[in-house]
Amino acid sequence: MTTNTPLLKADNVGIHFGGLKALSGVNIELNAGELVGLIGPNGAGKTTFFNLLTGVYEPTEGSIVLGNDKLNGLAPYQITRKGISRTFQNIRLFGELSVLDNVKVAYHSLARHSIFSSIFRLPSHFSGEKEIEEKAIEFLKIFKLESFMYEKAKNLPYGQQRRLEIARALAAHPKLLLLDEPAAGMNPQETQELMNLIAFIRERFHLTILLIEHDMPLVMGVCERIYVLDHGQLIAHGTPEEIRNNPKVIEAYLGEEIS
Amino acid sequence: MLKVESIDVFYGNIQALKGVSLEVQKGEIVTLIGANGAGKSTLLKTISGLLKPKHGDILYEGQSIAGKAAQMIVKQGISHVPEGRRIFANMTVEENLELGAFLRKDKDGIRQDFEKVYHLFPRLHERRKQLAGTLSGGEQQMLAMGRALMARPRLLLLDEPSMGLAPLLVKTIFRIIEEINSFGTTILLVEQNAKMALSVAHRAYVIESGRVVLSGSAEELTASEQVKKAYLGGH
Amino acid sequence: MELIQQLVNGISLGSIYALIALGYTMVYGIVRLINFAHGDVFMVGAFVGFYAVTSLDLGFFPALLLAMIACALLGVFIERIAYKPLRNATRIAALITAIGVSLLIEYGTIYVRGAQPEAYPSTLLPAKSIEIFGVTISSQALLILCTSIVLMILLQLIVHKTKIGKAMRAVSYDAEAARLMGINVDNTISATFAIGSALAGAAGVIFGVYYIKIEPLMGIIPGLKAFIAAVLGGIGIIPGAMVGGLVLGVIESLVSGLGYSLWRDGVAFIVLILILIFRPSGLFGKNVKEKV
Amino acid sequence: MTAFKRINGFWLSIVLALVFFAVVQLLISGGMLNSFYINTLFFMAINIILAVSLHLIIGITGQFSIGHAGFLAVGAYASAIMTMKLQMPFALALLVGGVAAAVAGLLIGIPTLRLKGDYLAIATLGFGEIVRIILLNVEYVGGASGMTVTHLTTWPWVFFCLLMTIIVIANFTNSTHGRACISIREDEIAADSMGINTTYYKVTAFVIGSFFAGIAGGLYAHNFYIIQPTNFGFLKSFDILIFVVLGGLGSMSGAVIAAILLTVVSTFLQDYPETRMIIYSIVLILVMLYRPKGLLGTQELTSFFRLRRAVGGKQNDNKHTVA
Repeated sequence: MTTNTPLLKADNVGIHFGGLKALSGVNIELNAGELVGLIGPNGAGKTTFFNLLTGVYEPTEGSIVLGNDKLNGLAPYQITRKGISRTFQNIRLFGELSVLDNVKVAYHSLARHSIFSSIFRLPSHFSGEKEIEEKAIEFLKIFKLESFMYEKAKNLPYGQQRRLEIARALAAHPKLLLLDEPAAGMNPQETQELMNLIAFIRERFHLTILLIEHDMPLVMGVCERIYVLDHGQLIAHGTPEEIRNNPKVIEAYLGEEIS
Repeated sequence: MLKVESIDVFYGNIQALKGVSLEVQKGEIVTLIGANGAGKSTLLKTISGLLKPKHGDILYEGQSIAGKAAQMIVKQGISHVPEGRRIFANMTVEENLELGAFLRKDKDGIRQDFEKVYHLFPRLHERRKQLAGTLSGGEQQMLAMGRALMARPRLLLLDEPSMGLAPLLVKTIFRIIEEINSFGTTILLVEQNAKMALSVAHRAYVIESGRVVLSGSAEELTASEQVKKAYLGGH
Repeated sequence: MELIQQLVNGISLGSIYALIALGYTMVYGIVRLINFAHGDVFMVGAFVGFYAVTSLDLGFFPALLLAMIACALLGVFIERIAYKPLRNATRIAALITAIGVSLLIEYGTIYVRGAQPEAYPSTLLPAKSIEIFGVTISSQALLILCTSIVLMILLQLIVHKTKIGKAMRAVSYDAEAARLMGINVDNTISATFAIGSALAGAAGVIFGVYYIKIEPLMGIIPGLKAFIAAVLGGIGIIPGAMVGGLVLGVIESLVSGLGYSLWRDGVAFIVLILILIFRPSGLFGKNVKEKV
Repeated sequence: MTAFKRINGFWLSIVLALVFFAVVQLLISGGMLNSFYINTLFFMAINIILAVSLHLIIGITGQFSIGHAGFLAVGAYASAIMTMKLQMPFALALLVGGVAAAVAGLLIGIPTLRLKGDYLAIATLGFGEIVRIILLNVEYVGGASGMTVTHLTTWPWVFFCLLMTIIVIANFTNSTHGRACISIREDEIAADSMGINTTYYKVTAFVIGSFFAGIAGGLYAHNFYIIQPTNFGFLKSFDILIFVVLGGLGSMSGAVIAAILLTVVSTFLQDYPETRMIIYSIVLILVMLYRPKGLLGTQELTSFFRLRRAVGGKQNDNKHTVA
């Protein structure tokens, strides 16, 4: 499964806001095709790490490399085009846009027709738009969202919104998909469906996935490897079994007893 | 003293609490443990009036307080130390404590309580003229607790007092929680740090995705495998 | 000497800006709303003062007090009717409502009393001039400056020493935590509007005494300038508004002094745009990043 | 749904528009419309151009600009200089007016569009005021007394510009580029993370909007005999803003309808300017309190017809072609 060069290499990455160190010395390597979990107590810096990977923040130390490209200092949209896309902890869909249009936005970077050709409705506009539409509909079918196609995204039920957000992220053709608490707010049945979905998209798109999740059964059940963050630092790394029995992790989660 | 009767709470469309019931007896420390996002903070916020339950009722000393304005609930003797401390960083330690006593008019009582809080947290006395934002994490937690005590609550709601603190400080904080309780203040404690919480509590509830899944005495739950499972998802 | 003269003029003008800017900054600090109508509250204050002096034969200080009270009530009224229902609405909706309220006050005033300007009686304050090192300072200017300074000190005392002031600071820092202290957030917000509007009312009377001519649209430009002053000092920060007001007043006077008085307004807006681009948090503010 | 049908719908709208144009032209040349009606019609068209151009910036891209009169002024003065000082033809003057405003839009857009919400609003307001003050102080364009301008604006020009504005902005909106702009309005961070170059699209929308405001400025200037800086104060900006807000942020047809209605209302209240402003402001406040999304929200008029057609089979595709 593993190849010689990792797909993503975060080398000694850290960031501080003012005097506050939010993350420091984080080393994470992801190999192509892996599904890896990132866990840790509240405020450990997990989402901050995602924000560093996607260019929302720029790391103040260390480097992030995807394939052969260094990502430090790139704008979020450039990083997306290099092959990282994400979902958000609190769903961020384009609420007033239809489900179909949400996915079409993700296909935007594939569009080759210019603003000029759209304004004057040149043939390249029609062929370009048609291609995007066909691809987007195709995509929605894969995710069984085609029956909601013309519905506004904000009107979807919660579980479907999560599904759509994942679909939209995948439509941007990532090599690496970052999922930030996809199971938050879901009931056990929805969570089960989500797990199936994750397994399915991995298979289908040959993806590498990094998953932040609080739902431990989910993380332990699907991830091959797990990184644990606490207080902005990596405290452990290993298979689910190793993590479950790692005293440092147990301490971070369960705390220490009063002696 | 406090009785929560099958409340449902929603954030927009998402149901955060599903028919949660629990009881706190006078003089107890009751702890509520569970993983992140299980609904613990939501429950405290609902009790203190920051959120309104859609169904169900909350009785405090026999009276319904569900859906009342937060300031009314503070007045009735419930103080809430929120998650993340939420101190007023742009004000001095002393001003923060004064705000804790915002609704009180008894000047002498307030002065006594200042003494009490400073006695409980000598650090705060040393730094009373300092801006709260310049305190360390542990001191901020102390300030948040001291501020809540200034309202002279009969019931104190504590949300994750150990969050982000070094182990040594956590111990101090928990020792102080026991001390506060020994003066007669009833405490409802929300914690991720389950072992620590169980070591000071009389009784405990385990909450999982918005539902109470387990309850019992602290000893029972300490021995329970289910608690560990709730956190780490073992089989 | 000319320079110092301009400096003195600038400080007088700046203290008026500062008084208005305080209201902007306090309201913004507590409800994150640019209260566009604030400049019009200033105008109403000028008119209340004018009628108090001419119709009721009141002296300067009683007129000042009356204008402050009237404006405080107006401010609370505006907040309860127009802004409170929008507290959870989008920022754009709130901003547009504020623009609407502003227009309504301006043209409502014209509708009621006509658009014609009025002149403050020049006899309201003793008109003597003091000469210090060749700089002429009218006793009016001095009194006005003193009044402004006293009001600002008073405000500092209210904000730092009284219960309501502490509540205001608490709510503007963290409204939810303030509720947990038992603070009634709605009342605190109303109090903020009342105090801010009272200061604008005082500024209106002072403006009338100093610049004589008042008219229903007089609030627009000083209102915008005061807003610039608030942004300059770092919006939401009370000492920032004071400093911002004074700095802006001095800059404008210097520009006029250099013979570019027609560009005065332009300079203020250029200051605004430069500040927004290079230091949007203002001279005294801290940068905050949006949470993702 | 197919491209063919869309092209068809497009041509149908064009034909309808041309018929309307011809009818009005006949009425005018036949002397059946008096100058009051003609003038109102011109105003209406100019206001629609302004409303639609600002709609692209605020309604579609979500960038809260309240200094639109600044671009109107740039266009008005640039085109007036072309015709009056340089004796250029009107067509070129209009184009130069548009381009000058677009350049101004680019210059002001690049630095300020990094700002968000209120801050952007205030910066654009400041920009509008700066333009006015500059005009006030430049002797070449007459300072406070303004510039005299020949009356050159005619119905064909007005109509042609209006049609162009609507076609260009509607076509832009209904493309992947327009969707990119809407995604910025809906959630800038998510748009960014979907690979949208948000800065580029914000500036582009701003420049296109400014361009048409500049065109409107050219028409506006040559519809009068004189233009003065006072015509372009921020009350003018608010007027335009009100069209967009009342119509529904995000709805082009809403902006058009609001511009038509309010032009009629202001024409009738021409002699009672205070009453007009009072009505405006009360309506504005009430709409924000009770219908914050405006008349049509983000819906288009066409989508209502489509909904009706969709009953019993085909889904409404929510597309707004030129109507």
